[in-house]
Amino acid sequence: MSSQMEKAYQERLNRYVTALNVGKPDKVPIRLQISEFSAKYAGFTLQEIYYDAEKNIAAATKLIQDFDMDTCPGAPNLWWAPLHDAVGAKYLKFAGRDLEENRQFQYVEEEYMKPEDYDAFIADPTKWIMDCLLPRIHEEFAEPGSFRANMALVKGAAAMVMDTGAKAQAAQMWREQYGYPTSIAGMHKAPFDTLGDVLRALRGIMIDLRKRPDKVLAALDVLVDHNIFYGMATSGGNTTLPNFLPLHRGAYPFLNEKQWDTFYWPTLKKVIEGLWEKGIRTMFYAEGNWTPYLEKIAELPDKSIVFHVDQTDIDKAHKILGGRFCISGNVPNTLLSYGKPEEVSDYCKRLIDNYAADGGFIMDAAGVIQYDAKVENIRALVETTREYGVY
Amino acid sequence: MSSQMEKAYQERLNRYVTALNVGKPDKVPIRLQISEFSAKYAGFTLQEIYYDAEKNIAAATKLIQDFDMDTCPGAPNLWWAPLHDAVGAKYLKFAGRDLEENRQFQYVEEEYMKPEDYDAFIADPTKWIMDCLLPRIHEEFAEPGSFRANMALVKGAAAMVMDTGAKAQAAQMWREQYGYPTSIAGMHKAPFDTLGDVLRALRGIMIDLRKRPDKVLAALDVLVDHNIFYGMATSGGNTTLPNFLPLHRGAYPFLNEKQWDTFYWPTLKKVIEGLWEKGIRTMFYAEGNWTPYLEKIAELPDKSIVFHVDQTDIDKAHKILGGRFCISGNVPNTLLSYGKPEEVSDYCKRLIDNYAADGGFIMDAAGVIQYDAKVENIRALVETTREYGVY
Amino acid sequence: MTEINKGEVNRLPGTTVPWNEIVEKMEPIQGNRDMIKAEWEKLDAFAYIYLWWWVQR
Amino acid sequence: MTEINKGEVNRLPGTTVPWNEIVEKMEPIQGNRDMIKAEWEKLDAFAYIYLWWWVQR
Repeated sequence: MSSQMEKAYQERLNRYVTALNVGKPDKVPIRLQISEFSAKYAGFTLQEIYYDAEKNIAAATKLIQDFDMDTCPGAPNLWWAPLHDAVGAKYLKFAGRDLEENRQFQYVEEEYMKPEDYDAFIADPTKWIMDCLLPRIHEEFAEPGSFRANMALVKGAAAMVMDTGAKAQAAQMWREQYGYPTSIAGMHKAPFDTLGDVLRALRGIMIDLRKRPDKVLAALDVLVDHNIFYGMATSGGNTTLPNFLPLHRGAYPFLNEKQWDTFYWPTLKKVIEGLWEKGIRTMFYAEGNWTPYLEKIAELPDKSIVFHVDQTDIDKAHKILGGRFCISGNVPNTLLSYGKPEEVSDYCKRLIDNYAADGGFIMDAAGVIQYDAKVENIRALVETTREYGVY
Repeated sequence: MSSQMEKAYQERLNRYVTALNVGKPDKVPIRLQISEFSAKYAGFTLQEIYYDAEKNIAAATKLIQDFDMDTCPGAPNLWWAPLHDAVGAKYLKFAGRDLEENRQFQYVEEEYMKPEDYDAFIADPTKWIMDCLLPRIHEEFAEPGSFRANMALVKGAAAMVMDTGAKAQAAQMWREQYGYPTSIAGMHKAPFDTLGDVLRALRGIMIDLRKRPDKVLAALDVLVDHNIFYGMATSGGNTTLPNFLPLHRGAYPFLNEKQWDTFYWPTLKKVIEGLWEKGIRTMFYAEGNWTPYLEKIAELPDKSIVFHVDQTDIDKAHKILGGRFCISGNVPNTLLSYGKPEEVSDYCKRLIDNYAADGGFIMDAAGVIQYDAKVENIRALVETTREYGVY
Repeated sequence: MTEINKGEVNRLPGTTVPWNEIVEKMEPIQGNRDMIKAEWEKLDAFAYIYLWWWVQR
Repeated sequence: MTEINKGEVNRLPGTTVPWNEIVEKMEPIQGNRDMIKAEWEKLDAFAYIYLWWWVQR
């Protein structure tokens, strides 16, 4: 590793971590969470991003070559399609196969867990996933023990190691050749989202809250330790970078306030606290609007999260959480797609003026940056923040 | 990569490949095939070599730091024991688990394929391996479709990718940091050995030759294309380095001459020629004595193999194969274990004087160098060859 | 019945579940078919090597 | 019967086939037991992550 790149890496990392610790670095750190935009910018089709592991990495490399940020956005695909093909996974549709080559992935929402599965899930969720869920969601694994099912396990496991390994090697390369840290290490979920996303789906979980609330609570309790372990294991024990927590069903107004207090928050809080006890900070990626819950979120231990603002009232977030938690966000994705560079620039300046003065602030878009963002607007975000965001 | 290391890499590789092509390089290339000796030299127990992937790599690194050879011997373990443990593989015993921590591995020879399996094997060997063989040789896969069997496939496949990936990364590191190429890329087997080693075992195959020769011939025919593919796939398509072919049952006098002509040679020849058509040279690692078969081996296309001499009469090998095929070997392992450095030195000088004069010769031990070799004898081999083996 | 029975499939060296057995389930493929095929075949070849590795020691 | 039935095994987060279920079959272990255990647990944790990955999207 050249000492110049290592120096740049340490500078960026220090700037980022200082803000995460609610301190004031030399400049406002820029961390963009980017998915499909990288493909467009690098000139790849979305199919290439989902299918070709090398182009997937190259797309992110192109971004850090051209934009001066503080973290590498990481490879744009969330899922490597060949892994899904190998097992016949049904719940995602990808560009180039089920969809045209530049269409964003689609999730096929179904009740992959049935109401009658709760007891088996609660008793031994790991075994239930193997025995009951995978045969339902992997066409090639429909008949466990058959030749094809055995091949699906071999290929699925191998593909996961390959994908994880390629991304780990890329992170090393971004550090050594470009001086960039990644923005996150590992991920976990809110227990309610684990249950409510892939397993019971929105309609199913909403029915369960009325019809079988005790089962839901028991399942959520079981999930706490699993979700803590998942965050730890996927981060490889990294305690420097935050652990990504994409939040779904907890946004207002999916649940009413009583439901949120009863079903969403208690187990999520335990997961975040459990990780924090092990030194792992959560990137509380609050998609949608979380304004009504800010006081509850403020109960968390100081610095245990970085609170990411999408459509949450950033003024209230700053008043209630600021000083104790780093805040990130919230340049609207609609502005990045349909606005003008001057408007983006003005928005960033307002964010810096109003929320970054005391440190503990990271510049980012409101949500993950996808195919529709304009290049000139991303450039405006980055350049304005670099010029104007100096302490 | 520093240009100095890249230069050293190209020099070594060029020296090695020139000899493989029966040419005369600047010096006699030194290629040692080393297994357990690396562990002893680096100060690791054999258990550490078999269980700890990092120490396994570090042992080989230590050798190239200390000895000036032309190829890196590669990581000393042939098998990563945690992969075997994960599936409950029965046919190998490893140091530290079934054996004391510095005992060499042991193969448990059994008829894992039964005489009545021939038809299924001949019809679809890949499916037969999955459906019939793995449940017999992997305790954790005894009941296909069970939770434990499914876990065994997941872990076995994952471990294989991890092990392969670690060794590929090591090869890259030896190149970049030490300027060393590896000696081989990939491996394949003689069809008769595929059938006679793991599957039918020595006793079984010897009975089959008398009782069901037609089945044996049919199975060997089926194996030809599989073994060609295996060599290609495990080499990753590398056409620079030779593909390792450890030869077992073809050594004199396991088979009589008629058996050798009928069962051993025709399909082996097809495999070697098939690989050579794709640009892949075979390292004909002739363990034991192959003197009676030299004329037959000479039928192979020029340069398609490097003929490795263990106990074969090297004088005859040189007369019959020399000039058309590179020859490697044959410092006796008994000499490396029980001899004196001066004796090793003298032996190497004789080899160089008698067989290396026109090029096409690579210095190596007769067999894989194991735990019992003496450090001072390995040093004598390397230093003598470096000093005396200059063209 | 998704099982491939012996004799029904021409399982060439390097394949466990050949592409032509699987492509029907993927139709209609909307984009670049060769890319999907190439990646299928790479993982399928790995599965093949996994099985044969236990034999080719 | 090698199958682990529900309820028989205390399958903690991060485990699919816990070490204490497997160690009996390995006895008597001749060398460094901790090394063997650590490697078993690493691969077992991977298998666990493989299963949960399909849920934790």
